[in-house]
Amino acid sequence: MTVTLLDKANYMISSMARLLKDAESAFMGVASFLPFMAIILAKRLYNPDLIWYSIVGYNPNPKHLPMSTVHPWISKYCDAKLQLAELFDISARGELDVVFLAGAQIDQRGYLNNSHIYIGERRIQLPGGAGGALLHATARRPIVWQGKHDTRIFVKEVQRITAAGKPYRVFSPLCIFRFDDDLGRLVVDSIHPWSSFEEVKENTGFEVNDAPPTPEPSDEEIELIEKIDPHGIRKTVLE
Amino acid sequence: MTVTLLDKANYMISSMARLLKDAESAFMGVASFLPFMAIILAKRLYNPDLIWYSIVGYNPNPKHLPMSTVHPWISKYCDAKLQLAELFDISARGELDVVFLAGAQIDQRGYLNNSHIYIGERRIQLPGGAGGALLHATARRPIVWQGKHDTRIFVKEVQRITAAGKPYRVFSPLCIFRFDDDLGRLVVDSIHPWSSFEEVKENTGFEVNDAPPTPEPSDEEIELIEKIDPHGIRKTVLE
Amino acid sequence: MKNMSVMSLEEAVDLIENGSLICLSGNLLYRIPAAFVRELARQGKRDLRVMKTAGGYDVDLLCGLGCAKEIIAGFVSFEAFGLAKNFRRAVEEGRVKYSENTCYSVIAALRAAAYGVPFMPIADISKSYFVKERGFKFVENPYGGGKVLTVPAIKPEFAIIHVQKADEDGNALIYGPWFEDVLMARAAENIIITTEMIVPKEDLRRDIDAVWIPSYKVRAVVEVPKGAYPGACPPYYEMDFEMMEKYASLDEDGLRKHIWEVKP
Amino acid sequence: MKNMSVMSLEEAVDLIENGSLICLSGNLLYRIPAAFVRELARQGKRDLRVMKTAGGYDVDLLCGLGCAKEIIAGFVSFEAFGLAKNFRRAVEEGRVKYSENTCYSVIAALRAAAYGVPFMPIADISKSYFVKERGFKFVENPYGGGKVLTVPAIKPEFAIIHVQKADEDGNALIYGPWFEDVLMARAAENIIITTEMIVPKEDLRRDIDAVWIPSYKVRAVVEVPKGAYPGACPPYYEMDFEMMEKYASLDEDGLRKHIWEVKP
Repeated sequence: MTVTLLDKANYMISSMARLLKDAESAFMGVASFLPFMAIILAKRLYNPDLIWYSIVGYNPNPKHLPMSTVHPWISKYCDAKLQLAELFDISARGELDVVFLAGAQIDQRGYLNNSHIYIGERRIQLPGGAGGALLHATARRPIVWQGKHDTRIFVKEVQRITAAGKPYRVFSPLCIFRFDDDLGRLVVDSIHPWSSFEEVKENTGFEVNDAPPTPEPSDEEIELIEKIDPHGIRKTVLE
Repeated sequence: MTVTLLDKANYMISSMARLLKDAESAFMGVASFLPFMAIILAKRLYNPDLIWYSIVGYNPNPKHLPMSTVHPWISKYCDAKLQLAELFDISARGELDVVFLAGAQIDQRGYLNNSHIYIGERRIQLPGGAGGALLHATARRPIVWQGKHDTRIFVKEVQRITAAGKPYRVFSPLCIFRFDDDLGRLVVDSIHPWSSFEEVKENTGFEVNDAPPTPEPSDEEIELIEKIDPHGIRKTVLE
Repeated sequence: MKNMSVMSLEEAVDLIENGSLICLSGNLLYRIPAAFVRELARQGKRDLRVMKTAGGYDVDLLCGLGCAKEIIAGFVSFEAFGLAKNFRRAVEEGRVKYSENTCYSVIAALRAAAYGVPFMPIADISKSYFVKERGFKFVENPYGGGKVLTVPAIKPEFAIIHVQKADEDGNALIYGPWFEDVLMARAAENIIITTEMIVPKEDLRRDIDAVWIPSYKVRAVVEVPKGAYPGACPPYYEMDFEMMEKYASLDEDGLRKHIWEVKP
Repeated sequence: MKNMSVMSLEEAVDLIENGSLICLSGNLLYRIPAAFVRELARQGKRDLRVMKTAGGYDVDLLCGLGCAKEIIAGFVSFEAFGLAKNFRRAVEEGRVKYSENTCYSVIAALRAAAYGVPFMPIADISKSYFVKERGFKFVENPYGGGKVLTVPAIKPEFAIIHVQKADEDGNALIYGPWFEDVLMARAAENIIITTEMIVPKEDLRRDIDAVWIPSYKVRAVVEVPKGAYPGACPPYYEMDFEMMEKYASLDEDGLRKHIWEVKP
């Protein structure tokens, strides 16, 4: 099986989109190509009533994946104005359903570090968690994603807690985790077909379990994905 | 000397307007014909840079006195949008200079009652003080006005404090008070020429002093007043 | 949750249960949800708690016809047309509780609800008698500098907002002053939009800079031309001052007739 | 107080003293006051404290050229163009203090300043490490129900806001998303407007629904066409992705050239 980065992105996007079938609303932050694709996919195929809160406006209807999530033309196709402050209020009120969050470091509790990491004595400065601290703590179903999977990223305990919350799912290029309430930590929900339990285990800093393969994207999904992102920008977030 | 209600209104408007010569900004509430006229007069004759915060927008430029201070056409001539909430914030931040406030009952401390009064056992319900409680307490120079002057209105101590603050001036159809910091209470600053110390004394529920006559409005002022309010709506607030 | 749709005024009013806490759009005679308020009265709603910074016709009518049990406001009056007689009488006779505020504290209570926090710090207005009556409390400023007055959140069950244009989903546009309407929309649990006209999404989008009420909490969109009458809804129509003069002189029987004569 | 006027970019930047706390409009590469920021660097301003929810080119440039001593933000990055290298290096080497927040707490701090209150209650994000580092404190909810987290007010000395249109007094219009700009305008002590074009009052008024920055705190209005470049300022121009790719690869010498090559 030859699996390209585009194939991997498609699997992740498809699985994210299907999680949105019963979602009331979704928000994604900046630089989030995969969630951006997943939301469009979900709205077109599964859940036309899904409310999309965007940084540039309410319920945008973009035709293509832009190079920037604040690209001017996204706001042209919004149903109403929306300020970031109001989106945060929505989440603080407990009214935000799904939020997509990126994590530079993700631990078994589902906590995220986007602040800084120490390699030995050296401090590596990260950009900061943007809205994550609030959204992870208050949205109903945070979905975390990462374009890379290794033991420096998936750790037992993050060095700094930028955002604490209970993820609904965690997406990586190797597998999908879900939060197990009984165990109080992440467990593997599915492993992508190009990976294996061994590979996940080797690259994860906490205990993992075996799990069934991630379902493949449908032809319909792939077709739509290609249409929204004909130039394959989506793959640039994966390693 | 035959003095009409229009003459009285003109004296009050002229004196109010002259107080605004060095004012940075002014706000007036609803149903405030005299302050409305005074602000227009001041902007046209004395202080073109005076900032007028209005309920319907920022820096309106109405040509005539409307029947309602939220009349739709006022907002058409504003320089920018402004919400009432923001006006309150401006005052809460200490950035509002002059505010015009009406008082159903006014006491010698300059406190206002717009809530309710008791006549014997009977409670008379008033409309409430609108924004007065905040504005009186936080604007730099509150100017209070009343269209009537008797001992039920000008009292030693209001029955209910709706708004507490230190007035810069208090206007009535008989006289103008100012707040004396040494005495810690209102003193008469000028007496309108159609009235007298005796009349003010008789109709005021607290100690009053004699004072010079209120200066008369200029021809220029009267001309402009007539132009802004050709139908004499302004007199309807006076008794 | 998602039970919004275009419906009739009767159906929309039917969503309001007796005893609900509602807040009303506009200010005095400007963009008030007058048709909705008349229908509330026609359906004989009771025990409503009504919130607004500055009420007039709308609040007075609900007081006069026994629909309201509490008014949370800073001001209730007819401005140039004198005092709101029915409101006044209802409060004096104890049929309606006037939870007097200042407009600023109504706004603070809505802000707290909109932000999902239990209270809002405000400027010190504690010499005003109603601060104690309303139970506003001080907290110690945790950053030093003494005590800070606060207002507890008030979360209306419904915001009833009359607008110039909305789409079928309930995204709504306001031309001219907002008053507290956009804040109410953020604070309330549910929104009912009455609109001069329902327009296609594409049309609304052309005016996107005026579209500040997103659809996500909107439970009903009702097309009601002249829905603010006798109030104004610019640029379409001004206040009807004659009708207001007439209204101001109505007795209770007259009031009862008024809500059936002026339709919707 | 009233010292506002139309002036040159050089004169407007001259109003900013070393060590000032400033906040910057826009988000990432959208409607950023880029020309103003370059002029800050050309004039060699020092020790600036810079506040923004999500910074990019603007914050990075001020860090790279030694103008900033503190960044108060929730996120600093180039999005698709990778990390903000100069910001990162300056923080790692201790030349710049990154007062990390979450965008939400930056907004709360601005809200408190805008409302003239010392702090704002917020949702409980206290598990995030920076809450302690920033000194955010709990207060007891005076209405019961336990403790509530708060954020102290931060009042910027200047908000630098790039807009599409303004009049000579500084009333300013924003087309498209506001981000935190209108809030910044409320919170800051002073405003400097850089604008794609200065238009007559009458023209601005025709678009009144987009005019949300009133002039009263505006100290300077500067006409700077392409003032957001290499960021976007719709509907007039998009981001220049090529320039950003080039910028992302500049060393310090290149950066120093960049601010003189890209004018204003």
